[in-house]
Amino acid sequence: MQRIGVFVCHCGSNIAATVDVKKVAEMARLEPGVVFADDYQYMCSEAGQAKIGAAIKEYNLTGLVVCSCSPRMHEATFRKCAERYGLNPYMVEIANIREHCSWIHKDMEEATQKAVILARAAIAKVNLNAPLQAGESRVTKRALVIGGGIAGIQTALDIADAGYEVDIVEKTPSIGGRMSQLDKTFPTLDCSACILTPKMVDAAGHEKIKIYTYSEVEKVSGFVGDFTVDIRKKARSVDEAKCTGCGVCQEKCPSKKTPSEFNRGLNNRSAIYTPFAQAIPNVPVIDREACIKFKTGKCGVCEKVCQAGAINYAQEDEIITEKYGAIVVATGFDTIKLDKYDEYAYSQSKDVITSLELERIMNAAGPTKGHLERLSDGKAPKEIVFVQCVGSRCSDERGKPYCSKICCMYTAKHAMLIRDKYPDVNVTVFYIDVRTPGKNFDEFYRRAVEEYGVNYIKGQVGKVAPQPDGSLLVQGSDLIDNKQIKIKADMVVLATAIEPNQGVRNIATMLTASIDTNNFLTEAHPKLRPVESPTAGVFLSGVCQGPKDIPETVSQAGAAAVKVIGLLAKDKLTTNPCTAQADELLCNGCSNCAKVCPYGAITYETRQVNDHGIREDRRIAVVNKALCQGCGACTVTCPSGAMDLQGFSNRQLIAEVDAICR
Amino acid sequence: MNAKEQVQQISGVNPYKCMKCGKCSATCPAYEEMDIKPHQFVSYVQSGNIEALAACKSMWKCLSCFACVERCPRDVQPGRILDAARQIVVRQRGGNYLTAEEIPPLVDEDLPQQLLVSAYRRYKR
Amino acid sequence: MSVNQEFRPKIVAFCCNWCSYAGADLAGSSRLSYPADVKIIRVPCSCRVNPMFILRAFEKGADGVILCGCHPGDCHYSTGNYYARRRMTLLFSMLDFMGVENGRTRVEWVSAAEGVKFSTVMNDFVEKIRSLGENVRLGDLRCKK
Amino acid sequence: MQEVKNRALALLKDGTVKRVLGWRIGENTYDPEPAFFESEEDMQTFVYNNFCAANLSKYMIEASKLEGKTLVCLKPCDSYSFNQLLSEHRVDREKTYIIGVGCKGKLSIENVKRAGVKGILSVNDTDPLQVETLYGNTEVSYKAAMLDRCHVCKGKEHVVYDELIGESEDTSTADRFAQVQMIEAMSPAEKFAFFQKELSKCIRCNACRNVCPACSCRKCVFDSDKFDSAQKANVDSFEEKMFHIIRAFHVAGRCTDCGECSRVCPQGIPLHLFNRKFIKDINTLYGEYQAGADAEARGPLTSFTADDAEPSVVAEGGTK
Repeated sequence: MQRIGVFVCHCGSNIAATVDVKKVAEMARLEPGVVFADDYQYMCSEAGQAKIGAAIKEYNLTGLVVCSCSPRMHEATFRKCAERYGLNPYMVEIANIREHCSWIHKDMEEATQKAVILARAAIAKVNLNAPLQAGESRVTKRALVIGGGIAGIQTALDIADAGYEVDIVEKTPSIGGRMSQLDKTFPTLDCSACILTPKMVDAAGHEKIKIYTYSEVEKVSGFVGDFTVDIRKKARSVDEAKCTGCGVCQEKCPSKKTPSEFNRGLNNRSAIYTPFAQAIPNVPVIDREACIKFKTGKCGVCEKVCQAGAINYAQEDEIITEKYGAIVVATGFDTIKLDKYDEYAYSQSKDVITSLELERIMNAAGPTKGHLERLSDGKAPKEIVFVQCVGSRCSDERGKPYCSKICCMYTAKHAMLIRDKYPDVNVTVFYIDVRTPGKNFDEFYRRAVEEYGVNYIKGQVGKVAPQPDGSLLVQGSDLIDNKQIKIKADMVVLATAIEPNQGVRNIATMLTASIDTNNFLTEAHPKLRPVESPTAGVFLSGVCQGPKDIPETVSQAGAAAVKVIGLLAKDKLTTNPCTAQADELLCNGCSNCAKVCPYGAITYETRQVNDHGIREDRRIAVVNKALCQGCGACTVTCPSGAMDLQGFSNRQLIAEVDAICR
Repeated sequence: MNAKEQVQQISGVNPYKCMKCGKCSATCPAYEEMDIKPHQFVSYVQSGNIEALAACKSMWKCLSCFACVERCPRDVQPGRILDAARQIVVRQRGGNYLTAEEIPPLVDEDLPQQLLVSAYRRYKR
Repeated sequence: MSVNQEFRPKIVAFCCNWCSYAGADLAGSSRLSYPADVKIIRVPCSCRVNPMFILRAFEKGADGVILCGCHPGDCHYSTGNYYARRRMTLLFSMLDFMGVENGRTRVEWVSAAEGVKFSTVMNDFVEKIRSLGENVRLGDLRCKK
Repeated sequence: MQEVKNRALALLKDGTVKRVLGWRIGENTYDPEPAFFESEEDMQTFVYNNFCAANLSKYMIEASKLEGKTLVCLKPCDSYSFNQLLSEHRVDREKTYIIGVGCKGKLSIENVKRAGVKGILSVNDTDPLQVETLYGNTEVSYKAAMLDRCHVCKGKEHVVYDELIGESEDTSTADRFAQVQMIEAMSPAEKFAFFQKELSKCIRCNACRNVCPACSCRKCVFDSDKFDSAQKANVDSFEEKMFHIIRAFHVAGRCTDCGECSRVCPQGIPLHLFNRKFIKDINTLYGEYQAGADAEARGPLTSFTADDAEPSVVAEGGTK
């Protein structure tokens, strides 16, 4: 028989205001196995834990039930506490009377009654708990960063600087990501390339960093500390070792009609290309869809002009298999498609552009060499309208329900830069709210209004109508003046909502990392563990977790790196002892459990068993404790109940069911 | 049921979803004709001032083109609110609906098809 | 449902640790209420739930049992909920075949981010069970008349 | 079927097999029982007639543990059960010599009685059956006396064997799922009443469990303390529903629909209906699947597809 202590937490008033904690403790005392029950203001505090410790000693407790917040919050805390006072940590169960009770119920009597039942279930379970020993698993001292934008680069640099090997896998031909497409950055207006390129060079030259560009993660198996990843290195058709990056091939390539991804399709690129001049590696790739040689077999100009003999049409995709201890997702974002927003005439007029397109237009290396001009006729615009929240904060299916966070600031930046360089241009910004929480952010926005004379109008644009004379009639509302206004503009810039990059869902599935309905990866805790995925060993960096600007991304990248370093610094990890185990006397050896095991953790061996005096050789399931992650799929497949899950055993769960239904 | 609830029930609209962006007013082709502007319909319902809403001129200026309904990013659909207010007024006047048979002789040959459709939209509830 | 407003059903909710239990936590921290009749049992994965647990709950007087797991494709263990889905489909079909109201059992996929869905699902399920009333047919698993 | 007996005897004599698993003649033609034969003398009582309905595959689990090879006689449908056991590593193919015996549908004395014949003294297994009764001789057509399961015969092919003796025939004439569909069409109250009536007959003799080739756990969950479900037989609170649902669930995807459960039930409960309901659901929802047809196949409950039906399909009537 267990000697169980029950500890009911008030959580200040979080629990105690709706649950009669004294009553819960009192009722718990009546349960079988309970020898002590008490309540306290903050169980998780040092004083609360000391109380638990004292009770363990005084009452010789063998099991603990803590009625408190979610086990996802403090189970680990109370397990450590138990261990400190000489109890096996797995003799602790949590009754979640906060998130599942006090916070959702208003009626005290009802909430108290439920709390009593939840406590009862936890007590019933502890009665059947057995001490468990955590095992150990090894840590591969190498990290993988998926995505080579500023988030990925910064994470990789920080990990590498701490002395650990790190690989970056980047889908496109060069690292650099979105930041490489930007012209200037807010709120200091320094040139994006000037601050990014040195980091790219650092990463490329770092002895601990290996960069796989034009590559994608194809398969992930294993678990924290011991992931095995297949990386598909797509055929570049150019030998990286031989290429000197002279660029002659790109000049001579006769196929020059492919929209440039880097310039957002505003101009064209050749079939053999590097996305931009500062690309790293400075080695082009052949776009086989566009290449005449690949399409017709005739051409081969690049091969002829390449002095280094680097062109290799026969190159094939390569699969690289590597082991990692930790994986960081830094897959970034893209702007949403605007095909559902007819009212802004984005697809009808070349002069309605997204803000990211404007970045390319403003950039000296962009399609207009940095001259602000209309893409339709090359004329200098005199009247520019910016529209905020295009597709952001939309509760319908056309857009995204969230705030994209960066638009207010970059729109202020764009408006300011234009007014600075072209003082004769009128700039109007339609906004719903201007959100500038950040250091020097609001000052920046105010400068746009006060010093640069940008015309901010509170209201949204309802319609952009291209006119026969090539202008754009913008119809918007001015909510302050209570007017509907019409502006004849030369250019309209849409602050288009951002969304996680395509393919992130696929990566999340491979990593078994959870992802929300907007395709942002979920963090382990929104406040306390913002850079970790709930899946152990997987970390989040940058916009893949939620909209953020460059400074925030860089801070998160560093934070993710620290988490990775903390993990890689360990020689061994303790493994979850809640693993499956087969009872050799009940096992049929039928192999069905192995079929449903996602980790290949179950094998079979023939061994002699002594079944109540009958000795015979039997085929028995054996669980590899290091591989088993404790899902329990095998336990239900097993008809005889031979396979059971420690910590969530059949009898424990049934005891909980019984206690709840009592 | 008070008038505010009535409007909400008829329109199926939750006015509290409004984020006051003004896109409805920005999009409205009959804006200039209106005394109460489309974005204000929502705040009138929020504050429960249905009486004023029901007395407004806008109600009879709205073309029921539903551009505001289409483009509202928050699914508040001011056009439906006005529609509901109109319903309330029509009901108060004694439910003087026409029957389907009564319509054809009343229809002016030169009447634009669109207007008819908008009238059907307006009165079909 | 005015008829059964008095009736407080016993409802067992099995929630997987990674998605639905976290979804329930989120419902809690967002203060999205649902009836206290729902009691949650934490399991590592929806695939841990044995049909025997569900029948056991009914035998012991539960009026409804709901199983919540990660959305298909998002299982923390990759495939667990796919197996759970097949198992539960067959089990529910059998209960239906035997003339037990199939509304007493349900499977819902609730992610860690779906606190609102968790609360909505529980409200809806409790409402459904209230309308079905007390569980008589499965409660007596003995089959004796 | 003297040929089967002769061949078995020859293999026993030349040492190919250590023992023969077949049927021993009973008191009457209609009650042969499964038996092991280890000598020529034993073999005197060997019989293979049209009343030899018992599926012998399950006995091979124990026989596989014995020294030497065992000869087993399997009818076409029995071979599915054997194959299924093979896929679950419960029987040892190396230790088995399979004679695929011919089958043209097996007979049931219960069906003879059901045909209205009383006071049976003796019966032969010809077509039609010649029955000697207290009240004189009579005839019963072969088809009328055939086991219910033979009317939904899986076919005349053996899926696993070493040699074949005798002709087989596909005796199916009825729709395998007709009974299931009939119940599905009932109202919930009617369904409930139907199973209440049938299951209330259960005396928990465990004959169904003991005969079922899929229900072959070393220790049944209902006998172990793993689920707190044991010790229910000796009190009156035994949960028939729980037992039969779980039993059907445990064999779902593994049951070959051999029909032994219903054949041996002393209370005449149509237990095969549970299994067949699962088979029908599996076929409808996850594609046609015959357990035991392929020893390498993955069962429907140990596989999945990403777009499987949701459990709500039941409420929507999608499995009917």
